[in-house]
Amino acid sequence: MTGSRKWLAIGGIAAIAIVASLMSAFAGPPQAASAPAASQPAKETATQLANREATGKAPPGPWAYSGASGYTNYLGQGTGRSPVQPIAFPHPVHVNTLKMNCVFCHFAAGQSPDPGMPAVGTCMGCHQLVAVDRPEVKKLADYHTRKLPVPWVRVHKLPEYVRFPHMRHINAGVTCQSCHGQVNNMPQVFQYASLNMGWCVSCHVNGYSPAEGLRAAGYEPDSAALAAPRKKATYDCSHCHY
Amino acid sequence: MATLAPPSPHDAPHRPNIAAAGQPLPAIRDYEQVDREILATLRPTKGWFALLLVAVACLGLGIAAWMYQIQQGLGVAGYNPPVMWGVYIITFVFWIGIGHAGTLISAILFLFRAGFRTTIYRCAEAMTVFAVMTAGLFPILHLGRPWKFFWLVPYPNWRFIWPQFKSPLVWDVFAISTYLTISATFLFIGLIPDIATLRDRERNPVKKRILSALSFGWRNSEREWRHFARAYLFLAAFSTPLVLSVHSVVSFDFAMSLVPGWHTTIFAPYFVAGAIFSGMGMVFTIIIPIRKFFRLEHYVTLNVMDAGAKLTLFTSLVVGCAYLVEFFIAWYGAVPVEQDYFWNRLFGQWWWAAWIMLTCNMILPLSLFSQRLRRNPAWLWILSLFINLGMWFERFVIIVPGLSHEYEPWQWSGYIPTWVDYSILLGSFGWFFMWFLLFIKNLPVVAITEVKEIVPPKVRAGHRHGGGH
Amino acid sequence: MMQGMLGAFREIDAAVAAIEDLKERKVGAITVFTPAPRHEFEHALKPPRSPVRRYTLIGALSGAVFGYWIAIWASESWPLVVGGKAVSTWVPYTIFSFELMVLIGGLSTVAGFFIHARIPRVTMTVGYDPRFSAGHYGVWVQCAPEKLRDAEAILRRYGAEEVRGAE
Amino acid sequence: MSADQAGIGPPRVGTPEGQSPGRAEGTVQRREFLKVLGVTGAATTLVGCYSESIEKLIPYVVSPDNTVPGVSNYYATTCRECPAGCGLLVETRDGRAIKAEGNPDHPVNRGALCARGQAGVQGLYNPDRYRGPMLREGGTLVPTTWDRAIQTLSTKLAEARNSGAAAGAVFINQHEQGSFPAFLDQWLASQGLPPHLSYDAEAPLGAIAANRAQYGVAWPKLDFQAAKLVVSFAADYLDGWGLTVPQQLAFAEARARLEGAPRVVYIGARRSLTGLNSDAWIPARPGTVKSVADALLGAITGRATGVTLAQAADQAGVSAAALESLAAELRSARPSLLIAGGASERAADMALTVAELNRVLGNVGVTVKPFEGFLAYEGVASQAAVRAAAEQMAAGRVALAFVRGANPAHTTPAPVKFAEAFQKVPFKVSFSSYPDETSSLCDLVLPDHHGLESWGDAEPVRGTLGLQQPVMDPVFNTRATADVLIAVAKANAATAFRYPADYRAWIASRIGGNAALAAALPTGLMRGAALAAWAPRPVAAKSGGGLAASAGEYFLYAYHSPALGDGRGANKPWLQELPDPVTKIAWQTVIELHPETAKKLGIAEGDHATIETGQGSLTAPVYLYIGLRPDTIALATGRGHTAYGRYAEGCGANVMALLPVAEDARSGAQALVSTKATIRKAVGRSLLVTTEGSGRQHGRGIARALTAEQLAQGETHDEHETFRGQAKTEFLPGLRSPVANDAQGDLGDPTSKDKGQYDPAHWSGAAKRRWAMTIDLARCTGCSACVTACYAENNIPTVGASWQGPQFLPDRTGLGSNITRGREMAWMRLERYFEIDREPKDVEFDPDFETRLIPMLCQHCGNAPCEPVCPVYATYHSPDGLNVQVYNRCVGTRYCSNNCPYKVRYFNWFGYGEPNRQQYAFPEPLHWQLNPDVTVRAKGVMEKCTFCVQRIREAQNRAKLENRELQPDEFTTACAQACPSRAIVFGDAADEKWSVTRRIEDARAYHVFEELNTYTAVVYLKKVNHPPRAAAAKA
Repeated sequence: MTGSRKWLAIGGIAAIAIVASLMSAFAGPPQAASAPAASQPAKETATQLANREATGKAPPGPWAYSGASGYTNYLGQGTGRSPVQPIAFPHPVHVNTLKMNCVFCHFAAGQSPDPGMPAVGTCMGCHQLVAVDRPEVKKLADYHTRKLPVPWVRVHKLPEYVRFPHMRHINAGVTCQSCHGQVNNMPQVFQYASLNMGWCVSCHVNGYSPAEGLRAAGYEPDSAALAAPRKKATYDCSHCHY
Repeated sequence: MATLAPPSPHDAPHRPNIAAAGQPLPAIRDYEQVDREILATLRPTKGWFALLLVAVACLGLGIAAWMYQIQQGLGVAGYNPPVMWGVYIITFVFWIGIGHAGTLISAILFLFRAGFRTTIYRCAEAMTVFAVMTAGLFPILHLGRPWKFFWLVPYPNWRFIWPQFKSPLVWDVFAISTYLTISATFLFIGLIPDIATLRDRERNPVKKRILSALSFGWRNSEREWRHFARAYLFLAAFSTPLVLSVHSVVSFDFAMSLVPGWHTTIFAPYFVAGAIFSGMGMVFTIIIPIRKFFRLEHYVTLNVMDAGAKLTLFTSLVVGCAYLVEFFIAWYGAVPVEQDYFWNRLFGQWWWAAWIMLTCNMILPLSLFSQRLRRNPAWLWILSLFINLGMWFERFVIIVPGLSHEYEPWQWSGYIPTWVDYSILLGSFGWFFMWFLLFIKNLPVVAITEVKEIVPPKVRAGHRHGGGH
Repeated sequence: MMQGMLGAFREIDAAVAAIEDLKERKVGAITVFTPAPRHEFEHALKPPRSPVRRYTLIGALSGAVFGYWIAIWASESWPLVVGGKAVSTWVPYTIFSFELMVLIGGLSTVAGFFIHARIPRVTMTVGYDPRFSAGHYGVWVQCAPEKLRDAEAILRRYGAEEVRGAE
Repeated sequence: MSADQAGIGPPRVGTPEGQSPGRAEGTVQRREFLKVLGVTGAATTLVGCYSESIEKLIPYVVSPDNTVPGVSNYYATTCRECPAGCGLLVETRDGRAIKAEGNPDHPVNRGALCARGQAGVQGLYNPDRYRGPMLREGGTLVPTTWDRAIQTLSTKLAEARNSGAAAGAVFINQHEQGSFPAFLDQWLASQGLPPHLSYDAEAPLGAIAANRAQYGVAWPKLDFQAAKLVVSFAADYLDGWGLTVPQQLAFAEARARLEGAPRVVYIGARRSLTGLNSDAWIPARPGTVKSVADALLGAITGRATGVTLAQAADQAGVSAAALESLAAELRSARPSLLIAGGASERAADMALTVAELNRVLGNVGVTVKPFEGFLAYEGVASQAAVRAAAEQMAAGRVALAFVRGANPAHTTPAPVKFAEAFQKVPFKVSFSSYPDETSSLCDLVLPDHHGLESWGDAEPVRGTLGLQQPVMDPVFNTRATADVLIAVAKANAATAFRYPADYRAWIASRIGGNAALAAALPTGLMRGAALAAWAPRPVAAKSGGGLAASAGEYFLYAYHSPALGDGRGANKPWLQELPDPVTKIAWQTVIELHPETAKKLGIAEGDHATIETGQGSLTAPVYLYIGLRPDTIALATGRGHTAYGRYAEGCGANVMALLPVAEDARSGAQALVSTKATIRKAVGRSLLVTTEGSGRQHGRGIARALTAEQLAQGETHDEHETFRGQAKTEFLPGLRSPVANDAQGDLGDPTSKDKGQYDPAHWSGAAKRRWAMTIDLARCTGCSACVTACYAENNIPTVGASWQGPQFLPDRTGLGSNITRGREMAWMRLERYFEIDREPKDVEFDPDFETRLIPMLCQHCGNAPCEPVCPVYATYHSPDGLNVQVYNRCVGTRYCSNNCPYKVRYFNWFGYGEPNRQQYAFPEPLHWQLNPDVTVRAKGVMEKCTFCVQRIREAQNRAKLENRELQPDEFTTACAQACPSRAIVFGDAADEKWSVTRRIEDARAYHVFEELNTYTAVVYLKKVNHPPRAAAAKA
């Protein structure tokens, strides 16, 4: 008898699962279903492993799961996603070796909601002369001569109904690394934070600690940073959703 | 040695079918007869299969329509803003209402020791469960984004946000899920001893195993009966306020808003009475054919019918009174918007719906003042169909005219449902009757043990039996 | 080591008389099987009151409390104003309190019933007979081997249709 | 180029030169780039939880040095939707124009913009535009290259010159002001071709001719402010007659003087929007306005003008008393302003009479100011000239024909047979950008840039030059006509030397070189004058035989649709969806009948009826309009296209099929009111595509009014402040809940400890503000510009196209598929209430009825009924007083809409915002216009007015960036910005430095449905009526 009761339970759960998947199949605009999930690694790839060793930081665990963009979800998005880029741009070389600042290329981050991607022309500003023989730079030059933009693959992506004004955060002193991780140590950029709503809100409500931000960026916080209070932000919905 | 000869199954139905003092079911002689006659109803027949087929077909149509609606958007239904609620919510309230009579008969009348419930309560209770199962679909089905319905349920989530507990719709979620759980439990607890009986009569080993599982190894021991009685009593005690609360909460969906014609304090009692009224209608719609085709006339006796009809008449009078009070309040309250609305309901745009409602729910049931009609199954059945129709239209008249004729004259409108609305309405009937048909051929429609309770037990010759005092 | 004597009665008063006699003589533990609950047996056996009501009470109270708690805590956890109302308003939250009282109260009642009625039981214990769900009353006396005779005698005396011993 | 003038002009206003990537290269890459960016741009505004697909990040190839990604640039240019030449500031984001706004510095529109101007961007992104040059081969137009096209054109020109046929060539150009007409004529001359015809089917030629004769200018300034009495002789100065925006600005300013405001009288057979905004209506029979004017002149001057008031009243079918009192008023009320309009065969004569009246009443120079006039209509050719050209073509005397912009095949009366005549021309060239009726007949199509893509100039008022510059790269492979002409000229050595590289250089050379141009571009304005074009050649007019002579028992009254004009607006979904300000009909041509007439004919509203005139017949559904003479049938122009793209085709009927060739002898204007007609019931009926539920207020007190006298005596309360069933409450004017938390339950209670972010003392300071709006009904004319502005700003989908209904087993498809079910999405709608207690069908004719026009939008209630019923917090009250709608949280229970007394919440019944659906409202490239700051709503969610929260946040972010507080009136909502009546004011009601707070304190202030205790944030100011002095004395 216990046996047959068990089978009843299993049947019920199976039924619920089927209904749920039917529902989710209709969720959102259809193109979501046809999102290029295949191209995205569901499991951690060697690159990501390398990345993590390079940064020495593990991405948040499954507890950071989110339906929209948390741990790698069925759309192949979320923490740890590390798409292969058309040009293997080495952030470490530019930032660590050449000591270039983030906003040198992502010039709008401090003045616009959109951080801005450097124009091909901007890259060529240096690479007319510098390292012209490298294969990746050759690719770049090729794009430039053909007057085509570089089709970078997007790594950090918020849902379309979320407004994220970069400048507000930059000017509030939030270090880039707090959300993007130590890109300066990533051979290939991967998604560092879950970017889900709970992740945003926890910082808005509990406040952002400058010291932690600096540590995240790999610097030792100075006394001023340590002394600084946590910076809180609004939790009013209409500041991000409209 | 027994003074009475054991009755043969053949003459049982032909016995005079009237109440004898202290003997509600004169035609039932002994326990074996009960088993025999009730179990006899479980044999599937051609007609049953045919009905089941029809029910499943309707359900299929409903599902197809729903899929189309999910894919295309709610625009395929006949909504005509500002009429933002239509057939789906109407049907939701309709089915919830149906459920109430079941709980009334099985729980409230149980507490009141109303004897006539015994033979019909199982049927009514099953009807309740299936009706609530049907009603529960509609709030999800009418959502713009049904795949998000679970956002109405408070569950810990990564967004840190919760439902808005001040919203009547969240009250609905709690009320209906509670109602479904409790009445399903109530039904099943009542079924356990009967399942045990089936189990003991069952020859087919597979079925026997299943029935054994469902009967939880019930063995009629006096200990089991003792706790059973307690549990049953308390469940009945819980169901009684529950049934009142559920339809009150449903009525809050309307009463809490400021739509003219919705914003009324009378709604809670008015809805509960209406619910029981509609439920009695559905009980008759179901029980009368069963009584006939399952040859249970001597279980569901004319006295039972009579008592049920009186209850129907009473609730009909309550509902009718509520209708009139609504008009009085509109006149007495002297709020122009309200007055406009009620005039428009009765003589304006929606006169036809309003008059269908009044005829079916107020006027026709008055016939039940006549005892001859109360004891006439045919008439009761026809009347019950009218009651079902009328109560569906009552909800139509409450919901649609209110929305179509609100504060803003510029946004006044009409409302014409489309084939999608009708298909899903039909599908809901398919869903309900599918479950009900499956029920009546697999589980006893009359509570075997409860009938046995009122059948006098055998005693030794010479002694008076100990029952009844 | 389970031993006893089972008597199947057709008439209820016979069964009741037999039980009373057996109790008088303290033959052994008596279990009665009856197709429908009859209070004659309750009079004869005088069992303790069912404790199921306690489950009901506890379940209902905890449900009521939880109902208020979840609503109030959730509203306060992200305070947003709707329609100029207070963030947590106890009046409408009474509905949750009530519904959860009924829900949890009801379910715990069932739990209590199952626990005390010792169901679900996986195997039929000895002494049960399908007839007891039809028309017969069963009296099962569980007793020491030396008392089996008396038990049988008593059952027979009161006109048991069938008396059989069971190991 | 842009670097050297970065500092000039207002911030973030400049020129797009060099802004777009790869501009050195061919158009393909630019378009590719824009396509990608357009797609991502649209995709980034789609709602729906699982809708994120992995995207590309597309950087610029060459970074434009004056743009920041994600921040808008504004470029000053000139509107080309009508000849008025209003100034625009076009908002562009990442290389795409996303919104047209009025240029505050511009003398014509002073920052306001009409619906047609707003819709310009939909012309720019119209999905049916020609993708590139087309050449007719084997009877069909096939794509070709520009080189080949231009080469073909030059050879044809050469042939024409050699064969001597050039002199007979015809060039019909859409009338526009500025230097281009002169440039064109120079070019034509250099090619040995005659000057062009500057054609505008909408131009009020009668009035223009009279003005020329009387004042020597085409269009004097009409100064409403100065007038004490305004009398319109069928001049619909608020309906697109003349220069809508400046006229409306002046009118609203005048009416806003309340007690001092002019009383307005309208004389004409149909009460147009102008008529509805007038205090009195004298329903003169069509064609008799002239004799009314004569009679008035006689009555005032005492001269014998052939008619007495009594006779005139008799002819016009109006009461003599009305005319008597009007004459009396004219004598007493000075200065007055008399405006002559009308489109009869005697329009010019009538206009002359009225001009004479103005003279004798001493209005010239006081209210009629010839020397501050507008130059919009200088050089416009008469419609007779076009008709004559058509006759030439029919006679086969035209070897070569050019058409640019204009669409005479649609806008000329049927008897002209323009299409047939046009086809007789051996070689026809079109510069039109759209496949309209005319251009689809042509042999060579050289699609012109849209106005927002091209260079140009305009001289709206004497001495001021409004510049026109491309605000973005061409969407398609089109070319500015001027550049094509230059290219052709350069192909010929004889003319090559006369021209610089391109038209931009030509403009620059005229106004003092690139530096001067660059200096002027940021504001788009400079001193200077445009080249004068040749004056139009007079053409002998043709009479239709006179209105009286024609057969039929009803007068046919055709008028130009305020939204669609002569039909040029019909391919823009915003304008199709915009309900006509008077009839409230969209997507449909209706026959307007007075209920009396309809009853007599046994026609119910919606029934089809057939109109017949000597020229042809037309069948359409009937709309019952009480503002129409019972002996008159009214029909609007603009619809009934047989070509012109998916939105225009097969939509409505074209009244031109009914009109005879009847021209004003003096001005050569085609008369729209020129014939009688018979009407009979036809088979079939159809639902009216209307947004009107009930056009009566039923005593609900939504739109309220006062008389000037009441206002003067301070009786500002009306019966609605006290309502039955409740104790009388004395409502004070002004916003009931000045800051958000006043209406916030215990959060408003000073004793409550933790109010969180709703506490004014909260660190975020959010609750310090209370966004609010006032709408002055004394100013509002109901023109509906705000509605279109809202569509443009908030990505509101149009839902009326026939394919936007259900996919199969559709219900109520056809025109306005969703609107017939009341599913229009206009967040802001204009309600038009007639102050009559009967339903339309049983109203008998009475010219004396009042109309109230009121914009209705989300009232952002402090105690919002919609909020507490939402089960998921999708709508709630923000600390700064907004009633927020969170689209991505909405599950679509629609309870909020049920509970909204104002009915201003709109539901996405279909996936209007989802590109792969048939109901998609923004087919490429229309979706390039989508505002990246506003989420495009997916199916199944509720939406509504947000008080342009994206603008609020943008302003707050900017202030934060510049480390300052928000300045008072620093920004406003789209509707307030566009409003040509300046009726809408938006701001922070909690800060008295914002002007909205002053408006709220006005004695006329009231809240709609105050009795519901909703604490709305939208405050209406009562309309002010001006009954005749006598009547007022009684009141």
